[in-house]
Amino acid sequence: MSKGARAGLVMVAFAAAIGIILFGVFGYLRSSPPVVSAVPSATQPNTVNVTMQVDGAVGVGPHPTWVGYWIQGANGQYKQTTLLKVPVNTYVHVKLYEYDSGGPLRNPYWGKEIGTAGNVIVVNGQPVSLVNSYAGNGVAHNFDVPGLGVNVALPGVNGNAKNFCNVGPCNPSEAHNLIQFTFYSGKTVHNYRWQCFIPCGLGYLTGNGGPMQSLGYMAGFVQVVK
Amino acid sequence: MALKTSEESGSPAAIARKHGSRIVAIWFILSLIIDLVVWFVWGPHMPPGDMTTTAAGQQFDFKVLTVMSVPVLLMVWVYGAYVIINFRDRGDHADGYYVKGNRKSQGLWYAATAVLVLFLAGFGTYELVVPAGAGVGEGPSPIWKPASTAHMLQVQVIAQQWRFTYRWPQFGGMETTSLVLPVNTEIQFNVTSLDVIHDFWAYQLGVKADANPEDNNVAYTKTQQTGRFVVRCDELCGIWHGAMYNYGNVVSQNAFYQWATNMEAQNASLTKLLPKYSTVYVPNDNVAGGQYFNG
Amino acid sequence: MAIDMSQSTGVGQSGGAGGSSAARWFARGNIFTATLFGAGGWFFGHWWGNVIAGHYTSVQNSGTNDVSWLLGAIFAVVAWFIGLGALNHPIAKLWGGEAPMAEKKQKYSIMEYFSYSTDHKVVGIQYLFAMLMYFFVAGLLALGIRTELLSPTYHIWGPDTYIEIVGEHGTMMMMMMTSIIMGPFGNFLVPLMIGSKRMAFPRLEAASFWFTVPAFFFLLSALWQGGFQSGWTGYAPLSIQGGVGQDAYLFSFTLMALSMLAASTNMVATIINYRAPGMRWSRLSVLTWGMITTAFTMILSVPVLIDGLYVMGMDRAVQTSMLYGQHGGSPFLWENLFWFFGHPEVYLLALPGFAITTEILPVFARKPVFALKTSIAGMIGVATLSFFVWQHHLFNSGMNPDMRPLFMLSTELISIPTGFLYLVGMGTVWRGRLRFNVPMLFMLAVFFNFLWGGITGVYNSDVPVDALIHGSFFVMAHFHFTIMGQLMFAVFGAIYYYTPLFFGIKLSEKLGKIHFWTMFVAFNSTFLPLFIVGWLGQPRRVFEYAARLQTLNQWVSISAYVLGLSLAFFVVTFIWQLVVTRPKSEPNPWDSRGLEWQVGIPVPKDNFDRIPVILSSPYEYGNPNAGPMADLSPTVASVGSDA
Amino acid sequence: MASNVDERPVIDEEAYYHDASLGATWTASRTAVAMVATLYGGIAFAFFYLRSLNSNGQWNPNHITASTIIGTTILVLMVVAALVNYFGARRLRRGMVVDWQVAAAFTALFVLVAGGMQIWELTRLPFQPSSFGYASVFVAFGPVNAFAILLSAYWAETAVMQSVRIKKLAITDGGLGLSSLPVAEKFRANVDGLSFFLNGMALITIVFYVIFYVIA
Repeated sequence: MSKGARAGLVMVAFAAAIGIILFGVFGYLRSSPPVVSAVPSATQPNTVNVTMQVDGAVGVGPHPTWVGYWIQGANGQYKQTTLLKVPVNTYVHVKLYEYDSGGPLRNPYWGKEIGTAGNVIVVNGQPVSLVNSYAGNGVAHNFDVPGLGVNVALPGVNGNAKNFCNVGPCNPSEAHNLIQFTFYSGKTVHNYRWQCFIPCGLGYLTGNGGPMQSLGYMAGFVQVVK
Repeated sequence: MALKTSEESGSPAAIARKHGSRIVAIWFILSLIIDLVVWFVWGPHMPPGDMTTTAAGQQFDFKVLTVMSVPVLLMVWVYGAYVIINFRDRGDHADGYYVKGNRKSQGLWYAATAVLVLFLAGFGTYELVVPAGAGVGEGPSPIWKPASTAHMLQVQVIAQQWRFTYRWPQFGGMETTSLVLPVNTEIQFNVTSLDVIHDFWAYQLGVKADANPEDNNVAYTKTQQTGRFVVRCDELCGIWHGAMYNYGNVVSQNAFYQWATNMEAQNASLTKLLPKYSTVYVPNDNVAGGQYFNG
Repeated sequence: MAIDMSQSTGVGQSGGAGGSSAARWFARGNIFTATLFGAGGWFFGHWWGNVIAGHYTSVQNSGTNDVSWLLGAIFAVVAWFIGLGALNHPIAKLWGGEAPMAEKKQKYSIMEYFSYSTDHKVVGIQYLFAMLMYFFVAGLLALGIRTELLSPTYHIWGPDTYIEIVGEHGTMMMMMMTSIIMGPFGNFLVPLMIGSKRMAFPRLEAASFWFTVPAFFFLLSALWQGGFQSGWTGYAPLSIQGGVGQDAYLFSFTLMALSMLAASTNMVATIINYRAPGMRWSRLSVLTWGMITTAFTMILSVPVLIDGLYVMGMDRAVQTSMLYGQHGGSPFLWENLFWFFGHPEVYLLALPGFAITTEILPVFARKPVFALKTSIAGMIGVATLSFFVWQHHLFNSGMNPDMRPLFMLSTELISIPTGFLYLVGMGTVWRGRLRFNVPMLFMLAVFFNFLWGGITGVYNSDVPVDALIHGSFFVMAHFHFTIMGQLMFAVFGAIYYYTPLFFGIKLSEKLGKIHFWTMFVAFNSTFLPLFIVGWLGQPRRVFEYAARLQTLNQWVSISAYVLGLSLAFFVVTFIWQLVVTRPKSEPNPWDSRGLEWQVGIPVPKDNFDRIPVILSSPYEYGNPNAGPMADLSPTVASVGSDA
Repeated sequence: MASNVDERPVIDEEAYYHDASLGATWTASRTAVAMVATLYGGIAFAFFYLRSLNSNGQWNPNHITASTIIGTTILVLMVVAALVNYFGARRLRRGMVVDWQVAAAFTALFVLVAGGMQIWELTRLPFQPSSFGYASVFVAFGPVNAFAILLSAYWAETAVMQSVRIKKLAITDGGLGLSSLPVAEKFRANVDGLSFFLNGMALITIVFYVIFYVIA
């Protein structure tokens, strides 16, 4: 091979290597669930409204057996994501449709509602400040944002209900709890992580693998921005 | 090829003495200056500070090791720089001075390193045993305990994916997310985990202990100053390992007592739901719908 | 040089007559047939695993099946070796036959490098490129880590992706480092250094290389299967909790372990039995000593790693419960098994680095190795003590606290034999005539870098101080200084030093110096601040850290980019000189006495025309009475007999 | 130091590398035993470690072991195989090649059956893998043991086949057992390595019999 040909070959190889690296970074590693920005309230300043739902088994996407959150975007469409963007110094009114059955917590401490307005949440119209996950329908999931001092235990749906939702996004004709609460987004711009405490990663040791450790399912961020 | 020897005159011993005395002089002066600076200027400001006895102990040990390391570091550097400057190829592509060993310098080296190492091991052992384990987790049945265990505050650290909570057996077995400690108090941390291995690292307290599932890991310390400290998870535990931290405070004994009794009353209804206080919690997976812990 | 070089030029031109019946590359096993077979094996095993375990409740709930993944991988590797033709020989032996071994050639077609070659020089070069591939891919992942750490909170990667990248970086580097000296330099140089025409077990040697290739791809594949959350240390129960990415971790690490065992068996048998006449143990080169010490250490520690990974695989796939509590297991079991391998491992990364440093240093100092026996005693001492220190990784774990003073002592004792290597290095340069060629610069940098790593190692071994720095960036900086600062600098020095022998080209001194200085400065500027970062309380493997540490972290990240650029500069200039400009080298460009340099360039196909007779040590620089190291044509009385 | 030209041996390369390869076989068989012993050692460590921890009293609460009958059969087969091979190898050194062949064939057969038994035992365990500590460790031990035993069977079988194939080469030189032909010496080195490995395996089998069936 001539010197020129060899030089050409090497340059093609370098270009290919760079291409593969860029593809790996942007085509795979940088992929993440969509971010949903909260909708500012039309009537009150410094408040935003967020509508979410939690499904027992999302039924779509690469992991149909995993549990996961959906957040309603500005156009009313639910997106399968756990990335929520809210403004700083704002009261976030959350309306959450909970479609999953419940169970006991690993640590019953997390049955306490902490950090919401009045340290209560409203479940189907009734105020609740503490959920005993060993009794009744148990706790289905948690919405726990340590950085904002928020822990919301979401009571489960009766496990014997007939019309369980299996494929997300679910609609309110199926068995659910409607849960409402308000939390304050704080004064600091930061990405606050949130997680769940119910061992809902079924099939994984201690129920904490799979969806519990994946963005877009049971792990996410509340992105507090200016 | 040319096989000229070094053109320096004199016996090898004399040459060695000439170069050696220069190297030793530079090394000694530099070591002395830097060690004094390390000990007196830098030392008192070394992390992790002296909020507790164990933190102060770690600070002291770090200082001692640094003072001992400086001469070693400088020995290699001064020697290396001297050699690079003086014993370089002078363009004649000659070979160096033919020597394959030196009984005296080798013997000195062996002796010096052995003494240094044995001293360090002895010092480390002393500093581990005397301050009751130096703030390190000692497993379920610690062998190095503080002299007096009366009035010791018991704090249980429960790690789980991915938060720490704290239980207070002396306050009705209540559980909190915040860690508040009284000043001038012996504290016993009982560290355990509900799932995977975590590590309880209270940085300014100088306490570090792995949180093992179904096992208790005890660490002691004694607070001696008030202030804020950070608790971080120090063993990889999954997606939120990096975010598994919280802050705590060492406060006056009165303030602590007030806080604790307040909390106890506030959390009374919640405490009733908790399992009985125990040093380890064994998950019970015979319960349908998930796993939870019972004492 | 007194040695007549003319002997080597004429030999090996036409090994087995041009028209030999050797099959053409596409009919012989090679990487393409192997990949084809491997893919078939994967699909078969994966299908079978789904048949076996598809109905398990845990599989149905989680949607992932460890059994089918592992079976797929096992079948893929077996089929891969069938595709390479590696199993022809073992199968032929079943009826007493023997598959023929390919003739060595002076010059191979490029396809030889993609085939199951039994020529140790080919294997050496295969290893060199494969290990550099590992190194640079894992290095890119390191830049990914540093990019996330530019900001004290989550911003570039998701936290799950971040942990995947961290684990992938660590595991890939650790796997690679075990073989980066023994693979390329050991395989290529040991027969040359001991005066042998061949290796003891060429097939084992070839197998050792071909394990590393599927290991690389399986490990990388973890990234698009959810990765493994447990880092390279794979602590249970976290590693039992993870998804199939964890299977990729344990499987590829096992492949690498098998590779190490194959390589070290061959190495031990070769060095013990194939030394040329007159090659007494006292005349053995330091690199060879390093190789045999490392090989013995591997033989006695790597099977334990295989046990550990196997136990993890069983817990994940077969539902045994050895590594988690409820059913009679314990996570401590993994910590013990892993570190019982893991600690000898980090020394068997360091030993070859020191061996190669001590090998190259005298050439450029123009002096014999100072206290050669001490150097060898140091290596053996490190290797022996390394089996007795593993619990120093577990000072905070709560297990066996009463043993801590003992492990503190054994760990600190290991700094005595490590110190020997400094004694040797410092004695060797004393009154030398130092030539500052690129390889020499790298060797001097090894001593500079390892000093940081070694001294901070004493901090880590001291239990009270370890309470402060365990699991923090301090430890991370410590082992980057010992592994990257020592081993990788030694490797790059060795690459510059041995390219004339490997490829017949001499890399540009000017470009080499640019590479060296940028790499040296950027490396120290990256990792020295990390000691402070860790000391100030930043744990390892976090994507979120205290805001007050941001400036330091940004400094480190930017230095890391410079380091990355420096390495990229190396890749570009190395490949460019290797493929395009090809600056030809003289036969012995460094005036080395070493036997490996006396055979001429390129190395003849059988290394030596005749079995050489070794006459003296390879390090007799500056001895006016020293004869050549070896008589390369022993029946001809052509060399001086004065030695 | 070989300083004088006259003292230098004229090196017979073939003989030199022949000797080296005999040495390499010796080294490799010893290394193989070391590796296998370390591999088993890790499992023994797991056994004793978990047994001494006895987490949650779950090491072996009901003192159940895997089938002692099968375990004993494996033990007997492995020990007998090593003995048969030992006496066979002794006869080989006295030139009785056929005796060795018969002995080695039986060795291979015994070992093969032992490996088969080990696999069979795994299919009829009185417990689930996750039942308790002992159960887990045994389930992990079984495949390793079967693999190592089958590897020994493979080695024995290939040695027999090799002897069948090369027997006539040495027929005029006193037979494979006595011949000084390189091919015969190589063969004998292989047999020696095999014997060492089989002895090692027999020893390991005894130790692990005690571990898994006696002290449980």
